[in-house]
Amino acid sequence: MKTSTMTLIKFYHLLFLGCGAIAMVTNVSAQQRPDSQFQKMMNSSFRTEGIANIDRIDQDPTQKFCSDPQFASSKAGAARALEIQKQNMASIKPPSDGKYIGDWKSGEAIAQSGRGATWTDTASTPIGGGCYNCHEIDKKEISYGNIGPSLWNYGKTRGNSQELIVYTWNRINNSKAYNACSNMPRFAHFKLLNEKQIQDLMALLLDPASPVNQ
Amino acid sequence: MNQQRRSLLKYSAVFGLMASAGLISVAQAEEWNKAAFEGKSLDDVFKSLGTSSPDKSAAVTLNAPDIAENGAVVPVGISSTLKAEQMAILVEKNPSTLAAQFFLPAGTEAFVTTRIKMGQTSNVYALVKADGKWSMALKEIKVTLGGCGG
Amino acid sequence: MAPISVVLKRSLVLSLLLMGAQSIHAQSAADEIAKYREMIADGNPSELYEMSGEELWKKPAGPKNASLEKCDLGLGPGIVDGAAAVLPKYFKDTNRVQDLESRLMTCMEKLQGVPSESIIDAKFGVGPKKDMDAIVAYVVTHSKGKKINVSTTHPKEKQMYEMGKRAFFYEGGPFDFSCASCHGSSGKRIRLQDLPNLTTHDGAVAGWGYWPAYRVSSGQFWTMQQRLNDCFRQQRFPYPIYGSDVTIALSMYMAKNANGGIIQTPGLKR
Amino acid sequence: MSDPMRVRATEKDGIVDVKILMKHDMESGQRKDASGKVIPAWFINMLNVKANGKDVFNAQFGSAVSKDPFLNFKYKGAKGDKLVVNWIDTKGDKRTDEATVS
Repeated sequence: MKTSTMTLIKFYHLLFLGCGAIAMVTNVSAQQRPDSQFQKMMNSSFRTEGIANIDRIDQDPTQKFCSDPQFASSKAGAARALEIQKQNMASIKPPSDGKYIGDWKSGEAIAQSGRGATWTDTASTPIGGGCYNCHEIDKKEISYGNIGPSLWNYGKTRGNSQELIVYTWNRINNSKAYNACSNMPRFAHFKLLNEKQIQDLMALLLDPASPVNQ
Repeated sequence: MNQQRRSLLKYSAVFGLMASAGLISVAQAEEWNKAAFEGKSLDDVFKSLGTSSPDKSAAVTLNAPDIAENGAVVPVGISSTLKAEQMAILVEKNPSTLAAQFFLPAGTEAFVTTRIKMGQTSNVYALVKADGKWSMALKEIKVTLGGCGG
Repeated sequence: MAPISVVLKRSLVLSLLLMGAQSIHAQSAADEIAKYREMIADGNPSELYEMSGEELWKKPAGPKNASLEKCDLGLGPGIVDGAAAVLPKYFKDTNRVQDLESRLMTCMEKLQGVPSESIIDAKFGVGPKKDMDAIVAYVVTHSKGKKINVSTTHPKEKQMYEMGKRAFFYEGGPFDFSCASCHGSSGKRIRLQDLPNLTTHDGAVAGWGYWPAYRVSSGQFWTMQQRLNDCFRQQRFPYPIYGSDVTIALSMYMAKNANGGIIQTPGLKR
Repeated sequence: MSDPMRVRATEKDGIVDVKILMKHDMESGQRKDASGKVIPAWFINMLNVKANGKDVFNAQFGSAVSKDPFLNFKYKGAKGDKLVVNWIDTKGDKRTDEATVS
């Protein structure tokens, strides 16, 4: 029960805030303490393979925070979440050429691909956005996941105000700027997608000519 | 291609031996229909099976899902109220159109189920030959991308 | 921040509006996928692995030219029926909690003289791992229909469960994924694949209870070790060592959560 | 050497339901290995089933039949029928297995 409440909040954190519907019952006040037994297990259980280096199990503050859902959903955790979001927000850069919208056709290909960054890939394997894994986007693609919300008609129903454009840009660059424990990877932060690729994804969502907005 | 041809030749030789040794019955030793299996279009295969264009018939049922979770394994079944002597499964958009064919002696039901590979979403045809005449049923099977795609 | 909350409020209303249409669409696709699964469930190629596994179990092999028939999988030497239902489990002789694969490696080493490293470092699906797959298929088939019944009474079992829970929520790698990213809430899918919520009893039964399984997409029988290995690959984690404690801890977490559920292994998966 | 088949045959109301699983990679000739080289086609292309020495089913497969092929068919028969299943592949490898209808 606790877990499902936690994950709901993970997904719709901001929506809940917006509706003032947040309700937290917990007495956890500090983050999980480091456990040497556990760390020993983690360190001895993994090894480097190809591009997947052993240091991938080292956590940054965001990952550490989100690995303790009980604390993350506590009152003290909520304050810490705001700090984490701030840190992530600070890492986002606007497009260097000032262009937010690229080519939706390339965007669709990036959204379809779930490849890259595994030990069976190489450093030169293009990394996909994997967007359809979690989102409905173009309705024509019936094989889509539902971990994230549907993005069908994203631009058509939300308009194309500058605020929306910047919000969408930020969200793809670093989703944790809005929701500390969002399930969405930080595409710019970990250099998973480059600026051009993010512009193309922006077009897929916002270009009036994109199939998403038909 | 050459490799394949060579192994096919080798196969024919071995098969000939098996037939003469009585391992496989003479009735079955009507050859593996190479021309039909190498057909690249519906028309090619229809021709190799000795028909121009089979009629669609309610007497033929193609039992398959609308969506295949994985193209590597697509369950396909044919059943018919006709007295079928031969059946075939065709996939329009596969590199080779004919997937399999079956010969049914008297006493064997007009029913078969197997599993095939599909490279992409395509129409799939179930053909049934009864009294020397081919009939068919068809449906589109969607092949989806599954998993995380990594 | 004000404009953003407006946007978000709007998007909430929108997603509520869209939900109706969407669920109908998703439902028909789900029905068809269910039909697909039902059609392939009859004639699970796992049976082929199980057959050769039984042979391997009974055939003398290794430097000591012995069979595995005296292997103690937890219910006593040679008892295969129901053994997979009580694993992972603490074993006195190794002073470790072991899952099926790591326990089989112990038996192969002790009874047959096969060094565990030769199995741990082997590639999946070929050579010694191929034999391991078959033996696992044989053993788990003999627990089909049994109730999952793992113990956490021994302190090492309890500790394994707790560490498994912690590992389940452990985020890392360039995608920030943990097991919980995909398997921590109910009703979720990746593409069209349903994701069991492994933190709940029902979800854990659907996950733990159906693996090992024949995997249609690769045309291979996958043990739980291989299933976990590919989860970590997709998570963009480093490589989990075969039979390592993290894999056993996660197995313990899932199995305990699934306790009481019926084992359906070997399953048949996409 | 090829692995054994799994043959199950059960009779009900005079109809025998036969299910056969074969162990075979069924390489289509379309796949590439890790180094990008095409893996040559290699698949079971003929299958024969006899009941008490008489043909009850013949199949010809192309390259599109799935790995570890499955077949299900039905014929008029009885409990105790002796089934003999034979397959041969495009390299000439073959396999024979037997089953009794239950």
